[in-house]
Amino acid sequence: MSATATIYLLTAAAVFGIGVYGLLQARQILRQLLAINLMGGATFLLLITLGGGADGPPDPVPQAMVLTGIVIAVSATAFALALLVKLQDATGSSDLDPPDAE
Amino acid sequence: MIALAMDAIIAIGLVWLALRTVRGANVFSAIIMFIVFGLIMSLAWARLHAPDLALAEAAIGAGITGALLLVTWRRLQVLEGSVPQVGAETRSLWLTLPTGLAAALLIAGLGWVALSLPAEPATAGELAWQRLPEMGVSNPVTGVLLGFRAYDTLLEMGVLLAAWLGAQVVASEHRPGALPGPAHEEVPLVGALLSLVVPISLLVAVYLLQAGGSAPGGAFQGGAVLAAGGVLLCLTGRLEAADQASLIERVVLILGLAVFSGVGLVMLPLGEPMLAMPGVWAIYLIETALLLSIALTLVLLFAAAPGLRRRL
Amino acid sequence: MTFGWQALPLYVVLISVVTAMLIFALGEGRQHVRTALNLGGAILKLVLIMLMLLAIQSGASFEFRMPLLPGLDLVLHADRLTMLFATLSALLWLITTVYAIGYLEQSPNRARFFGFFSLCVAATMGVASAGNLFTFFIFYELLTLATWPLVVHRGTPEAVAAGRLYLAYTLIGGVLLLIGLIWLHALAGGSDFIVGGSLAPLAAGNETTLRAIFVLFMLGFGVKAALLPLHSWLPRAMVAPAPVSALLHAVAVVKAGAFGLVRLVQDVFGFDLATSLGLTDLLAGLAATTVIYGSVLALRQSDLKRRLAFSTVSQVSYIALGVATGGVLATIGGLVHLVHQGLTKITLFFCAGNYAEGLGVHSVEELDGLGQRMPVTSVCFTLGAFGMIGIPPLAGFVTKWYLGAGAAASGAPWIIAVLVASTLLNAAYFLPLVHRLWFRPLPDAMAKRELAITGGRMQALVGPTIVVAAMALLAGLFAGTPGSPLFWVIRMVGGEP
Amino acid sequence: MPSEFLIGLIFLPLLGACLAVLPWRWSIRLGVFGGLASLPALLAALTLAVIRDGAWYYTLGGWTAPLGIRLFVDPLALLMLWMVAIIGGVAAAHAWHDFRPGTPAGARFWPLWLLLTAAMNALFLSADLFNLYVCLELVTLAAIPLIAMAGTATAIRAAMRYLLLALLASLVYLLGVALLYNATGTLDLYLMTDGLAASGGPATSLAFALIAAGLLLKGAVFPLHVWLPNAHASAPGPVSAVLSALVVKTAIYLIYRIWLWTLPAEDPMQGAVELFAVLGAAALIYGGILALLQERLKLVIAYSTVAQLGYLLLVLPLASVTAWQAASYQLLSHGLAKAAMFLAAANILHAVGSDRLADLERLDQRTPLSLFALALAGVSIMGLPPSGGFLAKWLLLEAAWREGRWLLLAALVLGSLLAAAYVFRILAAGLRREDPTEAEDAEGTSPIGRRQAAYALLLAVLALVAGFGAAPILDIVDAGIPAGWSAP
Repeated sequence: MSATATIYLLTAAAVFGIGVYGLLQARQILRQLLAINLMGGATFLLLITLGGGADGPPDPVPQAMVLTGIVIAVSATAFALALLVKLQDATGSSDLDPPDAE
Repeated sequence: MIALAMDAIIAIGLVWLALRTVRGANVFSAIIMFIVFGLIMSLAWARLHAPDLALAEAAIGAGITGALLLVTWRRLQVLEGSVPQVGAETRSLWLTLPTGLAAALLIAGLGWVALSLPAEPATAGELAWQRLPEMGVSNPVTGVLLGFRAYDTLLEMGVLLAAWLGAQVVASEHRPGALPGPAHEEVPLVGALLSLVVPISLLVAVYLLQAGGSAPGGAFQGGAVLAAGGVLLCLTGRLEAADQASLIERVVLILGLAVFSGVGLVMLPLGEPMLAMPGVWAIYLIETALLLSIALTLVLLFAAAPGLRRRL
Repeated sequence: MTFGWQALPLYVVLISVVTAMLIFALGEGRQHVRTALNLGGAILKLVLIMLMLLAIQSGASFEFRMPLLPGLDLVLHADRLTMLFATLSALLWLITTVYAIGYLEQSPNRARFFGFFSLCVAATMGVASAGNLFTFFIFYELLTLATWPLVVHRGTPEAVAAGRLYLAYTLIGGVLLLIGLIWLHALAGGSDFIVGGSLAPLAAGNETTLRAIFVLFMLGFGVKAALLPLHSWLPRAMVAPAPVSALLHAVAVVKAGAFGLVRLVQDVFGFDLATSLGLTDLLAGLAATTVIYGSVLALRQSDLKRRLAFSTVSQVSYIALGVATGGVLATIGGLVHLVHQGLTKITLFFCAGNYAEGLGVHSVEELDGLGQRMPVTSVCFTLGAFGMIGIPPLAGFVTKWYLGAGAAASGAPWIIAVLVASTLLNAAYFLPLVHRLWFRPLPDAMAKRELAITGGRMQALVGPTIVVAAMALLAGLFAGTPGSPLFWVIRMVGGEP
Repeated sequence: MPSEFLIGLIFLPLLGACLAVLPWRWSIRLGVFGGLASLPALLAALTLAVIRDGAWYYTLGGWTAPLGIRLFVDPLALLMLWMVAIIGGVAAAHAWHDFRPGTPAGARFWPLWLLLTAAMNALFLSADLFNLYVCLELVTLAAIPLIAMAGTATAIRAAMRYLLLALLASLVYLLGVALLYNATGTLDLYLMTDGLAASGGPATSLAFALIAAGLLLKGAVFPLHVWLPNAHASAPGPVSAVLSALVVKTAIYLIYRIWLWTLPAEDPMQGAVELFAVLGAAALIYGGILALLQERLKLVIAYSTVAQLGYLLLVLPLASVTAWQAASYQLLSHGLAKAAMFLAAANILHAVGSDRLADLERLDQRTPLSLFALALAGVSIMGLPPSGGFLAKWLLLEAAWREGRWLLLAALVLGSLLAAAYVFRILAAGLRREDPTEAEDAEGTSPIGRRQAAYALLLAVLALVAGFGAAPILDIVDAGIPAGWSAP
């Protein structure tokens, strides 16, 4: 296990943890989306770090997976943001737990 | 040693930026921190011998996602009217902090165990290197994306299409603050700058596309760069939202999926399996179609519009 | 799986299902087509059953078998017990249909009513011809489902509440049956009904298990058979229209429960095994308690239909009592009561329906002097009441005679005591009614009240009443003649007429 | 040529979606018919091939696994594909009326519907863990906009909640995939088993735990079901039908796949099936009680889904032929019945203008066919005979009895009594009439209403017929029993 791998592994773990914390902590959906994206980034980082990116010839399979994952993440985020605008427009609130539950 | 120091700086930067993102004083600064996080992340990818990812992260993860986040923030502000959301409403720390810590420890522990395993090269990765020559491209990531695991990429285009379709479903009739007005036109330099930047983005996109075969790059990075050009045109009011997607736009939106599936299906009557590539030309053909679809989809998602037209 | 003439029991079931589907499809309008369908289906079914009867006389056998699950078949067959119950219900279905057509002339939702009515009869036929417990269970539950819409037919809050109670009892009963069935299946596999029981070879070492299974089944069937303490849904279900009450009490639901108890004792466990496990004593005790308890409660009812309902609670348990007493004579008594009680009780319910429809009479007090206003109905009612009490030579007497003789033969004199007590109670709650009908003066208000039913509708209500009353009368009068229910049952049980 | 049929199942709806994006009415029609109506024929051919040759793999692009991606078709996959074809097809026919091609709503609806169909077919056929991630995301991102099409604030809010949790679930799943790839060097579901047997350890066990967590969240398994009721209840009728009958089943299907095929028999994570069973039993009770407490018809049906999913998890520790048959039959009959209920509820909502139970009196006159469909489907949901649901419940009870799992048995019994309670509560609400002498309404059902009701009725009747057609279906399903379950 190389030092580089260790560093990035710890980074991935820390960022994922921060993402979880942020997701639970935030009330605004936009912040929750940011947190989910952070967690996604951490997951990708873990995938590449484990895929031997840190030492020796990199494994192209995880790299391709992460590339696919990035595009999926931006797609999902884009849709989520559009939905968020609609939510604000339709309910006047960008909060999932409005006090006036129907 | 210097390299290691760099890694350490990147790592600390990432963690700090992530923290700033979730603890940012307001949403806007959180978004900015997230964008910077994406940029630093692309440095990390470069350090991890993943230049394709570095490009993709910079263009898509930081660039396009950042633009989407900012424009959405703007739209929300328009909708909220003059009462901005004050500060970060947050929940109690008692549960969230330990959960986050536990998650971090879990990942660290898991990764630690995984890394401690005897370093055996992954079977699939080994095979990818071995059989790359059969693909006719030398960039192994492109080989995987358009060859060995082309099916993933194809379905991923479906995801992108679904995102646009979904955005259409939830688009509000009156498109609150869809795009800024043409106010920027008054700034004299904008026009000149645009006439420089947009062709460059096209050029870079085409370069990335053709380079993808042998060097870092490919349809996704190229598409994102091209989309960035489109986003600029939207922002400066050169393009405006149309009520309907034109036929050409619709064709371009499905081009990636249709061409990819079409090429895959073409080989079936010849006795080849589905998604067998008839040659390197087919890879470039597909990549071109993907690039166009990706670029247009991302621009339309940014504009939150069914279609675009030139502002007259 | 053959669909030839051996599958006749299947077609007998399907006739009613198809009738139901056609009626549903037809919708609310087109009354004449519906009537034609109803009567056509009922007559066709009766004809098929007659054919089966004849064929069975000449030694033919009928069976339809279809695998539903690995090791579990849907079996429809026709043994003598099947034919007894099937003939009774087919005949009474026809008559009740005529009655119901008259009864519901002007009320809404007739399509739904007759659809579920047919479905209910289909389920009853399925229960009658089921060749194993699994099949029995399927139709038994179908019966629950098909009768619920009839119980809540009026849609009033009382009807919905009665429906809820009915479901609570029957569905929990169904679950008990299901558990028993699963248990038995794990123990014995999916075995068919066999005269004399199929479980005897398994008895050694499994006594406790078998006892538990028997109790589960007894409770499951007991709900529909209104055994104490599972009977309280029955009086509440009286909110349903009179033809439904008639059907529930005389033909379908209550009888299906009683029939299940007969099958359980005779064809699943076998009387000998059930007795050696002490189970028949349990059943007999429960049935006897129900007989007395139902009669006592009937005494206290001032609503006519509720009084009849508690009478049913009491009378149906005769069937279980007879079967549980065992021996040829008592068994004959129990089985023949399946028919006798059906004919007699349907007469009484038809009469109650006539009073309610004709003069708006619901309570016992209002019966005063009605013998003058509605003489035919009142004669029929009187016959039915006498039959229930067991006045010789009416049908009820025949039943009680055989039950009593059987009890004496089996050395269970306490059962005779129960019979005597029950007869006295029967008399105590029926004779006052008869007295009111014929010997009390007609109040002025009632004398002035117009008869709400006239003309063709009158015939449609009174006609069937006369027919069932006559059948009840004849079943008793000619009990010793070949072709009578008694004669039939005697041949079935294997005794000498 | 069965492999072409396999390809067609994924690519015909996918290309249909492309066609449906184009602006012409004919292109949408062609896309829908080509993408949906062709599926039963393809499946019939495929089924014959599977009966003849057994399960088989298809290597995409000629790149053999572990390098490439394989498709795998076996009886379980066939069952799910048939459900997509039949239930999805009937729901699409029902949706045709509200989302006509040529209308703005139709133009938005059909591409997403076809993408969803393609995604589910791809998911049921995929043999690759990462490809499954892509499929899951495609299912999610195609399904959620369809919920949002309802346009109400509740629907938008439910869609948002669903989306956030689905994204989280996918990430957790992906995390597990990353660890498994690292440990085994392959992503193939079936090649992975050997690698796991050799190099499995606490890390891979935890990887499976992460995958399970993601799937349980996506599958709305109690207590992770919070997103489901509002999402399923507020979507347009045909969408609700497909969400409850098919989309949540994708996650359950993957749990089956991974636990019964990929995970080695001796792996300690096999113990998780006990946890699944506990969750299933809890879902059965909790969902049943909550369904009983709802005041709106569609919410009752949605909570019923939460409950009925419990059956599918409860079966996992029973590991026998009977349990396998029970699981398969429950998948099938719940799908048919639940879709029928949602379609019928949509008709009722349309006719009455409300789906509050308090507003549903005299439904037997206002929407007789839909009420009838609701009742028939309800029979299957309650597990009463004669219906597919009854056979499934019987098999479940039998399997639980054989294994001596008394607590599971008690949960099953309690769950089905609760189901009976909430189904009859709906029906009683529909039969209620305040004034029994009230004259009949002249208000007949329009031809369109009758046709919409017929679709609901068709599925309900199929659920009922399933109560008699088990033998041939179970024959096919038996051939696909997972290895560990076939031992007597």
